[in-house]
Amino acid sequence: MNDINTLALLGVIAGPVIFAAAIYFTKQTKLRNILVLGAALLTSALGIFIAASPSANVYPDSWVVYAGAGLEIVMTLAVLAIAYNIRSWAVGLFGTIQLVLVVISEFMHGESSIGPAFVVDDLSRVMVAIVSVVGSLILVYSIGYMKEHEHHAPATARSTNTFMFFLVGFIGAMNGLVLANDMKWLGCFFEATTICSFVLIGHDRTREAAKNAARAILINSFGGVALTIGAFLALLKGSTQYSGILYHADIIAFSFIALAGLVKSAQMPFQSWLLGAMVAPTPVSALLHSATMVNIGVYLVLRAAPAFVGTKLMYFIAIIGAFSFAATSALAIAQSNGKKVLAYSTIGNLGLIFTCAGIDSPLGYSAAIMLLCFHAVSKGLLFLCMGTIEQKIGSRDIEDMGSLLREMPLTTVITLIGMASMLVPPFGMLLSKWLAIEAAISSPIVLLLVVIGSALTVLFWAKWIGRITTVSYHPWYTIERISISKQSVLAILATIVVIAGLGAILLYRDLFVDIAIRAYQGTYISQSDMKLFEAAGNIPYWPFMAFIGLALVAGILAYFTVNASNVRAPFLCGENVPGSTKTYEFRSVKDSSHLAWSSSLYLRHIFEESKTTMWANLIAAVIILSMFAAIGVL
Amino acid sequence: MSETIIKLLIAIVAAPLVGAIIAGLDRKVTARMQGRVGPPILQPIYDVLKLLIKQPIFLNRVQILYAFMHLAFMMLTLVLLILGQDLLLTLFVHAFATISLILGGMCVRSPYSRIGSQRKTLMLLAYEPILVIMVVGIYLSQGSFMASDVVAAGAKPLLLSLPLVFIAYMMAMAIELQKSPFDVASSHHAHQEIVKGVTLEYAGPFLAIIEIAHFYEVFLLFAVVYFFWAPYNLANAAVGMALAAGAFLFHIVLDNTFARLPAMWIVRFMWVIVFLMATTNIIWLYRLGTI
Amino acid sequence: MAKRSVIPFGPQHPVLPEPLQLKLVMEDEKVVEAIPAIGYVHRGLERLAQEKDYQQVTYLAERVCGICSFIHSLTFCQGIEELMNVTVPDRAKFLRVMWSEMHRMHSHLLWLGLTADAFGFESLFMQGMRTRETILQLMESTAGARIMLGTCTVGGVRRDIESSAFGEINTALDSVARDLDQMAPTILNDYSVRERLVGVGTITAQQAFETGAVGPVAKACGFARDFRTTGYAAYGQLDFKPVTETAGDCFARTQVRFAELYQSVDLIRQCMAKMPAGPIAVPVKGNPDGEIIARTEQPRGEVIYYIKGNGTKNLERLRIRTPTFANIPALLKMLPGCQLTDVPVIILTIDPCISCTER
Amino acid sequence: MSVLAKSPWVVHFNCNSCNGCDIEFLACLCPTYDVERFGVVHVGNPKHADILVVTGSVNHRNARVLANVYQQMPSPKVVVACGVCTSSGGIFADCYNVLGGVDKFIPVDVFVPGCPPRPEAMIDGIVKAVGILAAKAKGIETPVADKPRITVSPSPKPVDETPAQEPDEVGAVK
Amino acid sequence: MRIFTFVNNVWQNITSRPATRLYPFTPRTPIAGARGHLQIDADTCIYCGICQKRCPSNALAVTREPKTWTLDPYKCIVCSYCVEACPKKCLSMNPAHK
Amino acid sequence: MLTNVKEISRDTLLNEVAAMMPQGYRFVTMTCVDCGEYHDIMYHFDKDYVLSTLRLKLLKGQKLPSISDIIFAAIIVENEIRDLFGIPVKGLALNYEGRFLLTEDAPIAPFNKPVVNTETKSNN
Repeated sequence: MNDINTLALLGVIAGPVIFAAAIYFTKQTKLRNILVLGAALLTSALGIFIAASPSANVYPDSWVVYAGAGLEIVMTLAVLAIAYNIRSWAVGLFGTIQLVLVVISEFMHGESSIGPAFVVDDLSRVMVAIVSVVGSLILVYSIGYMKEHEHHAPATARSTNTFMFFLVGFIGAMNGLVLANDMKWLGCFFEATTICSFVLIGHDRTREAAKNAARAILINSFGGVALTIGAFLALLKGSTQYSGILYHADIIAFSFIALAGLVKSAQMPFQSWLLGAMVAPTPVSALLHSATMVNIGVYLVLRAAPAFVGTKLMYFIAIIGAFSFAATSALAIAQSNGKKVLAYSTIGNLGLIFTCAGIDSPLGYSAAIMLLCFHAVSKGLLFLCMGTIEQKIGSRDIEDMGSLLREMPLTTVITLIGMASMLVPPFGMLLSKWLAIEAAISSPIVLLLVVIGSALTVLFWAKWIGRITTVSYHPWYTIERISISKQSVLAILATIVVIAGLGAILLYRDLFVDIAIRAYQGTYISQSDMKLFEAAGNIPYWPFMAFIGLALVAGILAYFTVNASNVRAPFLCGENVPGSTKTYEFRSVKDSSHLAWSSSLYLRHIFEESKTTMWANLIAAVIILSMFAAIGVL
Repeated sequence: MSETIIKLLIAIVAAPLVGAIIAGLDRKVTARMQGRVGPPILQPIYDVLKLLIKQPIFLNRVQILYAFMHLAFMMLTLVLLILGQDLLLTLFVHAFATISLILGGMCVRSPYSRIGSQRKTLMLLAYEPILVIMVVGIYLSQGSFMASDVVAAGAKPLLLSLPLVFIAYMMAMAIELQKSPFDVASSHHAHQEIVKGVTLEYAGPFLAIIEIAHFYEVFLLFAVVYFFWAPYNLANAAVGMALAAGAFLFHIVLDNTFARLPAMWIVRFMWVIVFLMATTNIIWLYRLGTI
Repeated sequence: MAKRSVIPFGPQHPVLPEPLQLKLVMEDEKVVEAIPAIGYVHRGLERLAQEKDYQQVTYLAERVCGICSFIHSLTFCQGIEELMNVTVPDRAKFLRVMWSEMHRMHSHLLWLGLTADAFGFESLFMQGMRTRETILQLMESTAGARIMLGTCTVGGVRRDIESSAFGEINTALDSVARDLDQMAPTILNDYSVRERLVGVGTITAQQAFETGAVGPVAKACGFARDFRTTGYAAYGQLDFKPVTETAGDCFARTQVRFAELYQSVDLIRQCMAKMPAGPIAVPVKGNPDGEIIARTEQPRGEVIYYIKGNGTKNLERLRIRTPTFANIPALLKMLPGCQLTDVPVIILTIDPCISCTER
Repeated sequence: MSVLAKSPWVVHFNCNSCNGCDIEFLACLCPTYDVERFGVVHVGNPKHADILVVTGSVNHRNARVLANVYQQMPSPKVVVACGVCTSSGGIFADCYNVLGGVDKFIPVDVFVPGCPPRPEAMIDGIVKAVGILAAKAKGIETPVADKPRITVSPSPKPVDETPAQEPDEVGAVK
Repeated sequence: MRIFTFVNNVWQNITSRPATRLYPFTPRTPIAGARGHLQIDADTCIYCGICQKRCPSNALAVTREPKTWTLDPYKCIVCSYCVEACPKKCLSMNPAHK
Repeated sequence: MLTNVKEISRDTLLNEVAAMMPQGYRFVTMTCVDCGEYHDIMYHFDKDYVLSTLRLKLLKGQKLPSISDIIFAAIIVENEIRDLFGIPVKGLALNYEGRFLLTEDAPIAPFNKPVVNTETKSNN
């Protein structure tokens, strides 16, 4: 127990909330921006400090536990208020169930030995690092973004102060959630993130935004109910803390918590809220998708994974994850809306994390944590890039991103870095995917789903990267003007992505392997799993660096040395229009000029969204029901 | 260490030459099967040498970058294999080599090139799962993902435990070699409906780079066939060679007795028939093993 | 909704032996709209024919199209002969049929090769072209040239085929028939070939009638419309029946042409058996006057020559309607809805001859 | 010998041809003549080609296509004009829509006479073109191809192969 | 419906000699009567110009004074119409290609 | 000689043409001949190998009504006549506007006889 640690812990949770409150009441834009920046700096500094500090447990006084309970009731009441506000009886019902359960549990007594209310261990340190760093960067980015957004946002939009309040507060809540061990605090932060996401998604207050916000709170409060039920069931067995549930291996309680996790992580069939969340301003999408909201689910499950080794529940979680991965990868193929593709990809990757967590081996666990980290950074970067691109070209459609490389070279290169990190072998995402497949070797169904999913992901990433790098020849490139906050955040994130990506193998070897070993201490691991785990940690680093370096050096040398006089118009069957500025113009009927255009492959007749979604949801629902049946709840 | 480096250097130099000679033999035998005399066996090497001295015309600079990436990742695949590294990772590296080529075809505003790339993506989609399944099969029969363990002395020849996977691999290989029923994206022969597909906009030295990468790929593909009967000993090596030769003939006959089939047909075929075939083999192994 | 792709298909495209452009509008790879743009081979031959001596036009007409050149000159000569009331000797008529059928065979074999190429069957292409070489050699030995025979002239033919050469012709025909037998299971029964042809580019009999399709395109829809049955040249004295199929798809057109190859072998053999003795040409005096329409059956269908003479050695008007010209509307009906992969196959199964079409 | 001479890739463009030359060119690729013996590949894509084989004369519409195809070929490149139409317009020289031979639009290196030229003649043309290609690769200036006329007169001996431009009145084109 | 139907052909091709004529190395003897290229016997020619008139492609040019007969082989379509028209039979077709 | 010729006028053209198809006639082609003051436009139909012709005398300068709505196959030949004779065709289903066979630099209406003495309006 260290005072500084406690303070840091308090700061990383309460700090953002206090800043948020200050921001809410600030009239001046400049001051507000400074406050946001301050919040970001403070949070990230504290986050890094916590991540770097040794593991610690915080045993609070009993009043802290009561405060948690009180706050949870407040949050539940807020949900009820929202339910009244949007006239949703379902949300009202969920809120009421929660309220009743929370109040009842107030009068029950848990285990006598009260554990720590807040825990700083490997997993929570990783999570705090992600939330604080990526979240803070998104905060900074949103300064520039909102300045522009204010101009063309609909008149109905809430004030930027409100926006910032919830955005900054969100990070505090998220930090609280990943550090909390006490189920009351957990529930309280869980609800807080739900409420924040509701407000942020509905920020523009257009009809569509309102609808999607309502859907988000509906689905998430369902998740809240699941969590409360889980906590209540745990309480019946005497545990008031998450660690207690794990200690007792209380599988029934945990199954509900896992359900809450699946809802928060927008796994099939609960994915629709996350897709709807795309209407929000981009920082919100970025925050929800990369650093915060969706990670709650995987966090809850990951924390429990070593405690439930070998249970059917974990097996089903792995299958749900793998199925979500395969289904969303297929769905993403038919999308031309860039943000939606990213959204599907997020769901898919979270599914993969669930799969890894459910596989029950240190290899899977390490893959899951690695995936979590790399996904947060890369996806955050990609969303921010998307926002920048969207504000510039006014479209989210992949097909409209044709000559981005010329119009906004810097952002495009950064976007490419982000995409490359999702696709190129030694970078983090692919390394984790590789680990995931190796880890999944013991369960064939999961394996097949992951294999299919990862093959499908290639299709939309390749399509998108291809479209973005499409340029006609131009001797010069435009100099890009974007606000400094956006630019610097993109640059920082891209640097993080590159460094982390290049060092992925090292990071894995030196960090994630240890975490996994610590997490699985004392559990039974099969010989073959152990062998794989050891082998994975020993992959050589230098061939990758040597050949990628070689390609880059040779390619870049060639890039700058080829003579512009060697540029030829594309092959258009000989009917190019000479002297046209658009090299892809051809002469056709009546000798008039037409633009040759080749749109990307969407396979809509196969992966049509509504139909595929319907079937996938159905199957996913069946899997979830069978999960409950398998552990004997149903 | 220095021994490894020498081994690698030899491989890096020899692999494309072997690949080129296989490609040359391929052209020669194909010609003979069509009742022609055909080109000299070293023709692919002449082609590449010629391309290297042609004018380097290009469309945009990005495509050049992708060409180099394609080659580098193909070489990396070879290196990882020689180092006896993890097969799955090697496979991913190889897939990315193909993706670079796809991106190279996509990043130009040339309709046929893009269509070729899209078809190539579909082909990647068609054969990639099969290859992953193959690697899984190798793991299940050898208990390791390491290439070095597959060829290690005393290991059991893979073909005995993976006969159906071998057939599936033959199909995947035919796609990568651009052989007839599967040559939808590009081909070494003319009269293609989409002209040359992915390599359409590459010319001169840049095309040569892609050709060299293709030689590496040819070598790799046949090396994998060899792996199916690879454990170190002379008799086994002879069988492995014979297997590779058989695969070579099979592909030429396939090329010469089939019409090109539509891309979606191929995806369906690979995902339904071949995939099922491979998974049947895998499930059989699971039954033998863990479950 | 994504934008539709727009691509130029031609004029310089490896599967198109001739320049022709189709502006294809596609969704994914499905063709939604195909608009032809032609004029890449338009020379203005018809007007040149009006400036030249009508005897010279025979050689010009041969060069309307290099694939069915003999039948072009034959049609022209028949028109002029009818206009000038010239009776052609019987032997010349039989010789004309022989060369016509040789041309039909070489054209169909070429078509077979090109179509095989369009669906990516390279060795079938090679085999078809190799078989065709036998016919070309036959034409060279009987007429003196491989493609442009130049043997037809107003009033008869310019060259005789001696009976002594019949043995050689028979041997060649045997070898062709043997080659065809060998290819037949592939073309008519191979899975991959059928996969590419059956059900592709289908038109109904009604559509074929409305679009005025001719030749194998019409025959594949069940119309037994073969102009040879009217008995021009020596066809009246030979025994044959037009080949028909009913499916109306690419495969039916393939079947029709393949059966016609056997039919041509048979017709040449019949000619040699029934060949009468006598002169091969009659002298022609005077100049054509009046207007006439001459029609014959080309490998691709019915060709029409409208000839208007004015009593001078120059023609007043020569108009050529070639079979491909009549089949293009049918092609436009076939294309929408097909896949890009099928476009070359569909184009080639109408056996386009753009050079004919544009003259 | 330069490697260029060992692997000439050919692109074929049909300008205004009646197909006679095209099908003879195809015959070259086929088993009976098989130009792949010399490493010739029919690539169909000007960007990969070394030799452009043109058949047929030029008309108003395909002139621009021809120019594009030629322009898209990487140097060193050689043009082979196959057939009399390609060389001079041939029988169609007087047509209103024929602009004449290909040499009016792009530099031609080899003319192959014949209507249509036999595959043997085309192979000769390609072999000649390969030589020119090798020379061009070395940077040697290659002479512009000429189309020699054959003129005979009774006294004292037939003169063969006089240069094209010498007698003014003979064979005036139009 | 079968697959591999073409194997027969392929087998036959690979087991027999290729059909290729090794042209530039072993030239073929020209077929008698083939219209290879036009040639003239200059001594018999009377420079009447009939061939020039008949030529469909204006490949021939004949002048009476001075007596010259010029052939543009790059215009000649080898139809041999002139050969038939020549009153002195001094034109002939050489079966060898040129 | 040309048999089964029926002279029609510009006004009755569409009705006459429309009446042919139901009688089992197949549209074959159209022929246009420049006869000095007028263009002789023939519509050829075929039934059982017998050709029937509708002959329309179109004065120079007049517009030709298109039959492409009735017979789709006429599109190509009508565009060709539009190109080669410079006769404007009214109501073409797919109009190439004189750029079908000919392109911008090519001669205009090359099949029209050179105008001698008579005053005929230019068709363009």
